[in-house]
Formats: sequence, C-alpha cells, structure tokens
Amino acid sequence: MGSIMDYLYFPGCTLYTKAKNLDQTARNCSLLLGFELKELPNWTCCGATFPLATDNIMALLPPSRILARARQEGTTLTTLCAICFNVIKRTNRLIQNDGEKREKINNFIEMNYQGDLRVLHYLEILKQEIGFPQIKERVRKPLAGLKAAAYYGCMLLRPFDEMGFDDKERPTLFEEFLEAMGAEPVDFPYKIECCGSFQSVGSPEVATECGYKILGSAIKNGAEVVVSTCPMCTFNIDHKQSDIKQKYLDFKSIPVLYFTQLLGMAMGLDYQTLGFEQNFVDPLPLLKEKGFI
Amino acid sequence: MFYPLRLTIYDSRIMKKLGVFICHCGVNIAGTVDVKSVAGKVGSVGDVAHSTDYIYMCSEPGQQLIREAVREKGLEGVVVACCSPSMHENTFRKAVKSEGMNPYLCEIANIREQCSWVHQKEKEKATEKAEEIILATLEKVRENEKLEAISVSINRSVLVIGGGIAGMTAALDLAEGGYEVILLEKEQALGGHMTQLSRTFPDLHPALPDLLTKALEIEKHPGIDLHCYSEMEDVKGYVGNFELTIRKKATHVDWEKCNECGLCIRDCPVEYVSQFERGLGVRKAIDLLYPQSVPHKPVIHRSHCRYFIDGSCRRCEEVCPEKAIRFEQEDERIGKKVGAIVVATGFELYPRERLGEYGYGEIPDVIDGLALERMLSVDGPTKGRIIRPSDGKVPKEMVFIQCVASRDPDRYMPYCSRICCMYTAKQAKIYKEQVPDGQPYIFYMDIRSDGKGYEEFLQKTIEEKGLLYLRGRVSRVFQDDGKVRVLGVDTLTGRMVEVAADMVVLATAVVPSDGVKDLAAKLRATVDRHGFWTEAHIKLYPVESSTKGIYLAGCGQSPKDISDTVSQASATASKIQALLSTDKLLQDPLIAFVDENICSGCGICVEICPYEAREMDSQRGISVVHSALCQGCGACIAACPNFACELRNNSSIQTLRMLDTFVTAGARE
Amino acid sequence: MEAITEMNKMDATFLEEAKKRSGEDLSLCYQCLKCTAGCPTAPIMDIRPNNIIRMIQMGMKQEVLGSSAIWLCVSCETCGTRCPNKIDIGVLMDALREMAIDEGIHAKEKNIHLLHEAFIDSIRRGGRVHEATMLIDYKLRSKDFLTDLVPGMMLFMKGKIPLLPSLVKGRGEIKRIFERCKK
Amino acid sequence: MKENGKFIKRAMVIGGGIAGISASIDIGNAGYDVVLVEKLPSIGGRMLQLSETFPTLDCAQCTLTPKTVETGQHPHIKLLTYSEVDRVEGKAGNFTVKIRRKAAYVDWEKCTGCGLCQEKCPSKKPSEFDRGMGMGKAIYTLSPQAVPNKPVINPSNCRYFLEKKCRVCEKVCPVGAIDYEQQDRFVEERVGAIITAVGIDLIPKETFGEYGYGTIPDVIDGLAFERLNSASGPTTGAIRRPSDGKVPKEVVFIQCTGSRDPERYMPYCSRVCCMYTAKHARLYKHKVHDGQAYIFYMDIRSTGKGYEEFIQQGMEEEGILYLRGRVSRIFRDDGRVVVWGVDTLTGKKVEISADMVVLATAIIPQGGTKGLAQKLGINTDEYGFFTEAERKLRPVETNVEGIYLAGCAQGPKDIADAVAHANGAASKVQGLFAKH
Repeated sequence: MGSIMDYLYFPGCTLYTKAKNLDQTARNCSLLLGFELKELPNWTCCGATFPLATDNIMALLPPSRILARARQEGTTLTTLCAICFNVIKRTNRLIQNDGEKREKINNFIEMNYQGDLRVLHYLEILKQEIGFPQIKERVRKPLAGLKAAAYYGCMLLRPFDEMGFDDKERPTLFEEFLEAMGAEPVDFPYKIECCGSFQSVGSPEVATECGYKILGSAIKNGAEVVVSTCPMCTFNIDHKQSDIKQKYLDFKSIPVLYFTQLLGMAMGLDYQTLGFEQNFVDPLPLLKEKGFI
Repeated sequence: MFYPLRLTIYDSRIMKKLGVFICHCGVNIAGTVDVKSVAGKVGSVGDVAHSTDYIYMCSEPGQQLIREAVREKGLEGVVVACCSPSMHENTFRKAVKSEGMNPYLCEIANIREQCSWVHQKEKEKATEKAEEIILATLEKVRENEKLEAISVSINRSVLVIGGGIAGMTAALDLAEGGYEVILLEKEQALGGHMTQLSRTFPDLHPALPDLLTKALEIEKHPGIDLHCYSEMEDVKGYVGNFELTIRKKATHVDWEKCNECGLCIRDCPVEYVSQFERGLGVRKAIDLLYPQSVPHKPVIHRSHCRYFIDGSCRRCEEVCPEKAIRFEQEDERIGKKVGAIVVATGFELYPRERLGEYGYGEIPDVIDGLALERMLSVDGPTKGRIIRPSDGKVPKEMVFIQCVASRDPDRYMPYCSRICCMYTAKQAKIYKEQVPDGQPYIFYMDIRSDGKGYEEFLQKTIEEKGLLYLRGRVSRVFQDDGKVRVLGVDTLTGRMVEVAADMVVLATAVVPSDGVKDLAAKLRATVDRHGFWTEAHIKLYPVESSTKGIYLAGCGQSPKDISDTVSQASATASKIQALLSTDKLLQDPLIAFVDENICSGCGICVEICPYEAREMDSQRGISVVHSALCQGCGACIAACPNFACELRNNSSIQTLRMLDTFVTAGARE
Repeated sequence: MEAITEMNKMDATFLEEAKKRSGEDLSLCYQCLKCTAGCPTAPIMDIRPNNIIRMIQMGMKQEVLGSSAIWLCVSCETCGTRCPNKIDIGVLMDALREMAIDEGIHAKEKNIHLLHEAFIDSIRRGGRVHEATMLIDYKLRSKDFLTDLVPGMMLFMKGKIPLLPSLVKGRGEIKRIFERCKK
Repeated sequence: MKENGKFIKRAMVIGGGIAGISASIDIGNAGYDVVLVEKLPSIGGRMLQLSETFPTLDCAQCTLTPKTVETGQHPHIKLLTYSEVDRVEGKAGNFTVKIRRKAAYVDWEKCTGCGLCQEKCPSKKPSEFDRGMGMGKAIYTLSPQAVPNKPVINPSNCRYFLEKKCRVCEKVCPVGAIDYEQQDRFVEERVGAIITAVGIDLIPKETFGEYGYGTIPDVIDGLAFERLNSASGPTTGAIRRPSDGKVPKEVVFIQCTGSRDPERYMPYCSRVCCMYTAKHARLYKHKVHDGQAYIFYMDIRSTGKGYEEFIQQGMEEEGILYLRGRVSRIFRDDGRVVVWGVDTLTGKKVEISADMVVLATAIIPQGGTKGLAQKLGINTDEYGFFTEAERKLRPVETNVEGIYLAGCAQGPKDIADAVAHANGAASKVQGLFAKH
C-alpha cells in the first residue's frame, strides 16, 4: 500500500444523525484504500440550499465559513452528502469567480478566503485520486451478479456548468464505480430525476410520487438494489417506501444502499459494521441470497 | 356524321419498328404496376421490336438502354412509359436524338401520375391500365411525323413592369448583363414601398440611401429606358417578340426642361391629404412623390389642381423659370418591342375600407404599419417622431397587433404575410428607443422570425427593450375616454387582458397591387385567387409565369421581405439572360396546321384563337397559322366546321386510334 | 368568471425587481414550456414554472408572490439545465421566496415557508440542523401534528434522530452572523 | 472558353446540390462554360435524400432528376465530382483554382455504370447517405439515378483496403475499371467567377443528451425520416422504426431541436423545420392511417407561398396534434420512447409513450465551410455561414468581387428560396461577364 493521504472531510448534519451509516462506511473504506478522512473541526451546517437569489448573502455565509475554515486546514475538501457537496462546491466557485461577492462575504465572516480550495465528492476522490481500476484490484468480495441501479438525483449533476460532475443527461461515473465493485449496473431512465427533496415534509405526496416513479423504473429495468449518494434522496426513496406502498398496492419494496456500504462490502468489511440496520428496507435477505454475507 | 377524307384511310395502319421502355420509378410505378408483365405483353405486339423495363429510365444507365436499342435495333419510334412528360420528355427526346432519331418520334406514356399514383390499391387494374396507356401511345407514335423545332428570332430587350426594389433589381441585373431594359413605373418616381420605410430589419439601416443609390444608377444607366408615371396599356405577341403599347400619363411638366428648382411646389396653393404619407401628411397639387425622389421631377395631379378644376390658378406656370409647365399636355402612347417581360407589380396593404375591425378608419389613433413607417421616417410627416394622430401627444402605451387580416381564412386572407412579425418587432424597438418610458405590447399568433439574423434580432430586442409579447388575437378595439382600449387574451396565462392604449398599430395583410388582374388578362398570365401571380412550377420554374416569356419578381408573386425579393428578382434576371443569350429561340413544333385544300376561309378559327395565332390570308382566301404564336391548344381544331385544322403529331386519326385502344380494352372486359 | 387583467395597472417594476434579485434575464423566455415539462413538482404547483415567468412579465406581483409554487420548487435545477435561454427558475424561485418574505405576503403553501424558517432557526440555535427539534418546531408553527407523525415516530424508534442537539463551538459565531444579516 | 483579353468568362460553382445545380444551369444556358465541383461522387446534394417536398408533396427525386440529368448532359457544364477545392488564387476575371480529385479507386473512363460491383460487394455498413437507416456497400453510388453514375470505393469500409483480401469488385467488373492503386490527383481550372453553394448539415447527434439522440435507436432526425419515407430509401418508403422494424403507431415530432436555443446550441431559426415536420407528419398519416402524430413546436413558421394552408390542412384533415412547447426529456422505457412535455391547453405535464421520435435538428453549415471561406478570402459569421455583402440589397454577393453565394451556405432556406438565391447568384455572374 502506498502512503496515507489525508482529505479534509465535511460530514454535514445528516451524516451525524440519519445517515451515520454513510459516514461510517466511508471513513472505514477510505482507510482500506489508503487515505484518511480528516474531519473538519467545529463544522457547522452548510445551509442545505445554495442560495440562488443574487443578493442573498446571508445564506452564502455558512458554506463560506466552512470553506474558509477548511482552507486553513488544507487544500482539498471532500463531502459525501450530495446536498452539502452541491452547496459547498457552488459557493466555492462563486467566491472564486465573483470578486464583489467574495469581498462582501469575507467582510461578513471576517476571514479572507479566495476560493482556492478543491472541493471533491467522495466518488470523485475514488475515481480521480485513487482510480477505479486500482479499487477493483483491491476488491476482495466482488458483488458478482448484483443488479444495482445507480441513482444520481439532482445535486451531483446540476447545474451542470457549476458542478461539472459528469455528463448532465447521460452520466456514467456511478455505473463505472459499480462495475469496479463487480456489480452489474442497471441503467434506468429515472436515475437523473428528482426525488422530491424537502417536499417530503411539506407536500409528502410529491415525494411519494417521485419515489414511486424512480424505484418503479429501477425495478422494471431489473434492479435488485438502488444505490444512492445522498441522505435526502435516501430518505425519500428508502424511508418513504412505506408511504409508497400505502398508495400503490402493487409496489414491491427494494433495498436502497449508500454507495459506501457497497464499497465496504466489496472490500471485505464485516457486514455488521456497514450499518445496514439503519436502512429502512432491510437489505440483508437479498445480500444473503446473493451470498455476499 | 361527316368525317374528313383523311380518316377514310383509318384502317391502313403504318407499321414501324417500335421500342417500349418501362420505368419502375423506384417503387413509384413498380410498387403498383407489374412492369415485367406489361413489358412482356407489350413486347408481343407485332411491330414492337424492343420492350424492356428498368428501375430508373431517366438515370444514365436507363438512357443508355434506350440509346443502345435505338442504335442496334434501328428503332423508328419510341415510347417511354414513365412519369409525366413535364418531367422527362425532354430527357428522352434528347437521348433518341443523340442516336440520330427525330426526337418527335419519341413519346411519353404517363403511367405514374395518371396510373400508379392514383390506383395504389388496385394493382391488377393498374397493371391493365398501364398496358392500355402504352398501347394507345404506340398508336400515336405510329402516326407521328418527323418534325423540326420552330426557330423564332427574338428581340433581346426586356420590359420590367414595376419600379419597386424587385423591378429595379431585375432591371439593373439585366442591363448589367448587356440587355436593353424598359422599366415601367406607375408612380412618378422609382422605389416603390421601400421609399416609405424608415429603417429596415434586421440591421436597422435607413431604407432610403441605398435605395436612392440604386435608383440613380438606374436613371443614368444607358441600357435602361425608364418610364415613370406610365402604365402598360396593351401587349401583343409572344415570347421573344412582344409588342407593347405604353401609356405615359401626362405629367403636365416638361421633364426635359424642368431644372428641379422646386418653386412650383413651394408656391402651389393646393394642399391635400397624401396617400404616400398614409394620410398623415399633405402634399401639393404639383409635387414630387417624396423629397429625394428619383427622377426628381414634379407632376401636376389633375384632380387636385385648381387649373384643371376651375381654371382659377396658374401659379406654377407663373413661377417656373424654365417655362416647363404644360397644362395642355396629354397622355402619350408609345410602342415598344421586347423579348421578355418581368412583372414586379408589388403589393398593397389590406385596404382600410374593407377591414371593418379594430376601429381602423374610425379611430384616428389606430393606424397601419406603413403609416407608422412614415412617422418613423426622418423626412416623413412628423419628422421621425411618434405622435398620436388625434392630438399630437407622445403615446405611452402602444399596442401592436399582428396578423390583421392575415391567417384569417374565413374572413380575410388565409396566408401569412411573412414580413409583419419582423417589422412589428423593429417598430416596437424604435418606439422604445424614442419613448424609453413607453410600454409596447405586441399581440401575436406565432413569432415568425425565420430569416438570417432575424431570431437573434428579435431576442435581442425583447431582452433589451422589454417588449411584452401577448400570444393571442385581439377581440376588440374601441375608443374610451381618450384612450384606445384593446381587449384580448394572453393564451400563455389563459387570461383575458385589457390595455388602455394611446395608439394602436395594425400589421395588416399584404395583398397584391390594384389592377393586377387586368394586367394578368392583358399578359395572358394567371394569378391565384388572391391575385398573386402564379409561377409555372413552385420548384422547377419558380420565377416563370404560366405564359412563356413572362417572368415574376417580388411581392406580386407572394409576400416576401426585401432580401428575398432582391434574390428572387436577380433570379428572374438570370432566367431571362439565359433565354435571350441566343438570337433564335427554338419552339416545339407541336402546333396547328391547315389543310389548304379543305379550308373554306370562314374565319371561325381566327376569332376563337386565344393567342391571335390564326389569321386570314386574304389573297388565298384561307386561314393560316402563325407558327410562333400558336401554343398548340387545339381550340381551332375543335372549332373548325370543316375539319381543316389538325395538330401536328396529335391528329384526329391518332386521337381516335388511341381512344379505340381504350374502348376495345373496355369492351374486352 | 375570471377578472380581466388590466395591463396598465400591472406592477411594471416587478419584472425589473425579479430580474435584479434573481440575476436571470426573464425577458428572454420563449415560453417553450421545457421547464414545466421536466419539473418534478409542477403537477402540484398552482402556477406552473413557465407561467411564473409569464406572470412576472405581466407584472402580476401579488399572485406570483402569494402562490404556493414558489415554495414548492425544490431547486433540482432540471429546468435550468435544459432551458434554451439558460433561465434558472430555481434561482428565480429563491428570489421570489425572499421577495415574498420581505413583502410579508403569506404563502398559500405556508407549511413550506414554516419549514424553511424552522430550518434556519435550527441552524441559528445549534450551528447544525437538529432534525427532532426542527420537526417539533415546524409542527408547532404549522399546527399540523398528524401528518408525518408516523414516519417521524419510526425514525425515533430506529434511533436516527438524536434526542439532544449536538452543539458545536462555532455556534456563537453563526448566531452572530445571523444577527448581523438581519440588520 | 469565351475569353476577352485576360478576363475569363468561365465560372466555377462549388457544391452540386440544388443551389449549385440551378446556378450552373443558368450560367450554362446563357452560353458561358461552368465547372461544377462536388465533393460527393454525384450531384444532387441534400435534396437527393428527401422523399417528398412541401407544400405540394411532389416527390423530391422527380423534381430533382430532370435538373441533374440536364446538368450531366449540358454542353457548357463540366462536372468534377468527388472533388474538393484545394487552393484559390487570383481575382475576378482570373481565378486559378486547384482542385483535389479524390481517388475513387475506379477508373471512371472505363466504368460503364453497370452496377455489378455494388451488387457483389460483400462489405456492408450503416449508410451515411441513408442516415444509418439502411446498409451501404463499400463500393457505391449515392442513388440509382446518380449523375454521373460512377461508383467509388470507400477505403474505410472496403475489405481489400482494410485486410488486403476480397477483390470481388475487381473480379466481377467486366471492363477492368477497378484500380486499387489510384491516388488523389490535382487539377487546375481557370475561371473568372466563383459561386459557392456548399450547403448544409444537421447538428451532430452526440449533442442532445436529454433527448437520448444517438443512444435510443428510435429517436432519429428529420433526414433519417426522409430516408425512411423515400421510395428509393432503405425501407422503400415504408415507415418502420429502426429498433425492431415495427410500424410505429405513435410518433412524436419535435421541432427546434438545437435551433432557437441560444445558450446551448444555435440561436437562429433553421427555417425549414416547421414545414418539413408538418410534411413528415402528413406523410406518416398517409402511410399509417391509424397512427397518431404529435408535433411539439414553439412557433409555427409557415411563411412561404401556400405554406400556411399546408399546415392548416395537416391539422384539420389529417388530425395531427400540435402541442406548443418544448420537450424536457426523452428516454427509453420498455421498448417505448417516453416523451415528457406539456399539454398546451391544460398547461399540465404530459407523458407520451411513443414508438418513435423524430427530431427536427438544427441546420448548420457543411463541415469545411470556414476553411473554404478562408481559401476564397470571404467572410463567415460566427456559426460558419457565409456572410453576404449586404443583408438586403446584396444578398448573393460577397466582400470579394467575382465570388458569389448560393443556397443554404449563406443561411438556412427552403428549396424554393435556395433556388431563387442561386439563380440570383448566376445573374450576378452573367452581369460580371457581360461587363468585360
């Protein structure tokens, strides 16, 4: 194994609560892959939506503060939650490119940050810094025969110009990752559609509808499991499956896993450390049936 | 029933060595007609020496088949069974000619338009019909004579009717090509409607300067004989040899003498509402068409001149330093000869009197697009300022309504006038530039900005000027409290909307100029039901009229913008240059002829001929055919009481034998 | 019957303000409906995204700012990704929400508004979002105790929502920032 | 060759589409010699790919072949097909143009056009001419009515060139015309005026992610639909969807794909799509009576003579459903092509599960237009269309005397307008020649 690399890591609120399993598995996997997630000390919430209105400086401050703090600690910041990633990356880009805003923000947060941090999603670290072929070499238990549908959602991809994560309409990065795990990626049209986001609180019927379409499409295309990167999406398409079932009687549950859980499993981590108990739809029967655990 | 003597030889059929070539036209024919079986059956006819089929007879290998057969089998007549003769008759006649056969011994049997296309669901019957058509055509070919094309000498000058941008462009192109051009304009100066425009889309160039440059070029061009204030009175003749009578209307000013000092205009005491200014300005009884007009000479308008009304004034005559006023001048008629004619008669806007909508004509602040153009023109009645006609105030709320009488098939015109979307956007843009705090509203149906740079112009204008486009027609416009109220719907929100406007501009339909139908009758060319000139074929002959030698240019053919008009006018010039590039014109000899032994000289044919191609030979007491004028229509043949006329290669015998083929075939069933 | 919209009485400044605050050039809209066609929440919006732009152009301020639509947008950015004129309606909606708050216009979809407020307050208090308190806060504000109670309960049972908010050191700083921004 | 002093009264037309053909015939008919340079093996251009043309629904080949045949036989027109302009020197009245004559690997002097080589060639690949709707051979002509009717070998598809085996065409050729050793060669032509009529292409399929174009087989472009419709096309005119050959019962047509899309693709209107889409939908209804055609549009632009009436007929008599608006996304689901749009009347989102989708993709200049402009010393706009001397009054002239524009290379146009534009250019050439 090569030298240990450190990446500054911003977990985000949900990863300490609802999505602990995402957080934990990511940390464990990185150790196996030869790098460490160094948690940003005293981080605060990212604000959860990238403030879009032009003069909404206030909402830009939490992510700016995070970025400025991170810059004092290092040069690359990584996140797992797609929403946090979206907010932080876009704020970073804004600070980089908009001198006027940069000055305003720095005045407010009483720091001096120029936007010179690299903001990478954990998946990007895996692809760009480690390399999928290299990861593939370290896979102990290939997830052979597992038909997995990669669900991107919105936040990783859009807005395309600012995120630059992958092709805006036909992304494949996530599938490449699944292939490296030895799984069989299932392409399905709804992989880039919205999960309903926070409307699951305000107008739960929207999120139910979105979830039904996304999962239904994945199932129709042969998926046995849906893989996600985002706690918000996971909430809507995993935890809300009871609502979906209530509304659509023909709906059959399907496990939704974080990509890091799959990664951990393939890397040979004990399944009991992968936090499956936090998954709403129990994936264990499927994983057992497939012989992975 | 009395038959002419010649028909008594009906049964003595001529036998020739004939060839039949059946085209599949891809699947156009072969998909319906069993071409192989037809070729086989026709091949068994006694004098058919060669019968074959091929996927595309018009292709090079197809023609090669024909050439080889003609050469090797020594064919004396050829029938090609394929599409309409208007498509490839020429192709195949050329092919047989290259092997030394007289081209008029080659005939087309149309088994596509007249058979396979119309009987797509009856394959067997279609196959039978195709066979009959070919057999009938064989009958025709058996009797066909060897003919030579008629050579007509041509006059290599051209008449252009209409001095707008289309006529000017065609005239200049032709003159540059070395041809003499007679340019006729009914108004007293060149330029047509373009002289009324302020600036033109999409680059907002002022309309007049470039136009005047062209007009001046025309005025001094040695190859162009310009006749303004003139109309065409009569046309005789045919392609290559038209004889014209031009009426030069009396201007009552000797243009040779006039030194353009303008004193007459200044001192003329009569002012009346100017048509040119669309009712927004006045002009004098003696005046130019517009200040910089080319030619820059005044005309006295008799209906307004006091001298002509009651003889009470001779002011212009008194002040003219050159003694150029000619009250006694009369219309003059001049005769000219040309080889081809361009009709560039242009357009009008839908007449106000017939548009009983939107308060147009009643509410002074409801004007049409051309009237706004006059307002926007620096030399116009308001010196370029937009003001309400009613009270001279600057309008703060301005409504533009598109598709007024266009795209309104049941009540007005079904077609799209093509230019309104763009000129309305242009006008709204200029309005916003002049009245930055004003609000333009544009009611539209579809935004049609399909020319080069138009979409970009429109988007930029909307972005910069904040035009509000409302998608939907206006239902009503009425006057209320000094405002013009406009009731409409915005279909995008589905809401009824009301605008209290200061002024309303209607983009009224583009219609053909007055008098086009009369002119069409004189020229024996056709116009469509709206009065637009019809082209011979929308794609193959788009600038040719239905009458040979008469060509089309500009909006008289259909609405178009300046750029398209100019391209088309040049295209017209190109076609004419090709026509006139030789001294002689070859015409099809498929015309009428007279059996001099039978003709009694009754003269019925002379009266009936629509082309004036028949005349009496008073010496011999018989009627003769003017070969260049005859179009082979057959009217005289039907009318002749003595069966003295026949059409070449379309004789009664041929027709009867062809009919016989069908009748016997029908009887067989 | 729907009232006739009198164009002259429309608030012409609304378009300018919305343009300024969103930074989006709303005049460019083709009304091609591509935004609505791809929008996940359009089916439940009272005014669909394309019509929001249209009504802004027509100056219908009260109706737009009072609509539920502006609170239903989840900023998924599908519209902006595909718009031929790159009008980002997500951005616009955010600006409209702000304008609505500034104007004190009460949203039809008040729950969402309240959720946003509860969320902001949660950050203000603890520096991080604490879902349980946030949800309770939201429930109190919305006086809606029934919906979502069941999943909420289940989340508690599964131990996903920690009962005590975690406190971070920077929270004083965050509070200060909020205070300053309020001014 | 008419020569008056040093001014050469002989014209070159670059591009053998309908515009180039029309210009050549006009100049030729006026008695001047014309050299017509075409980069493909035969003339006819895009129109050769069309099935029927609006607004009359005339078959395109039927109106085109009289012109191509006339061009091929014209005593004043010299055809240089499968050729490209390499270099241009000189000025009006005396241009020297160096032309690359691409290796056809067939001796056209010997070839009789019998077609045996094409028939026997064992190599098949999706045909570019058929827009991938059918297969083409390695030795081919563009159509059975090709002018000239001489084949060429495509070395990137030919087994001999790829693997040094096969030589079937050589064996079957009765006149020994196959020549694998043939090389590109150069010829020089001296002319007094040049017309460029290099025409158009459609925007490449890789660009439309949200429409699945390029990945979903049943999402095709307008030209591909023309080939499906064409009696001489790969399906001999039957409408069958590419994925499984079934007759599509629901077809969605989408206009403004890449046009009027300033931020992402092309800001301009492609001018012909409204009409050809209406035509497509009508032709589809003529062939599949129980089929349903949907058209998504932004504005219907039917401005030509008889066009408005054509659209109205389609709506009223053929029951074509027009939906105002763009489509957000297209994806494949269960063998169907799902289209997300909005129903204009209700304003609600709709999902159409279609069998086939036809995209009216944006018209762009032919590849190499900019390079040619440089060789000629004339200007192009930012999209690569040639720039005219003045937008309104000099639409066929350029900034260089003696060089003129014809057809869609100056900007998108329909056939009638392209022909008028080309004839206009021919008129200018005749004027130029007459002056000297």
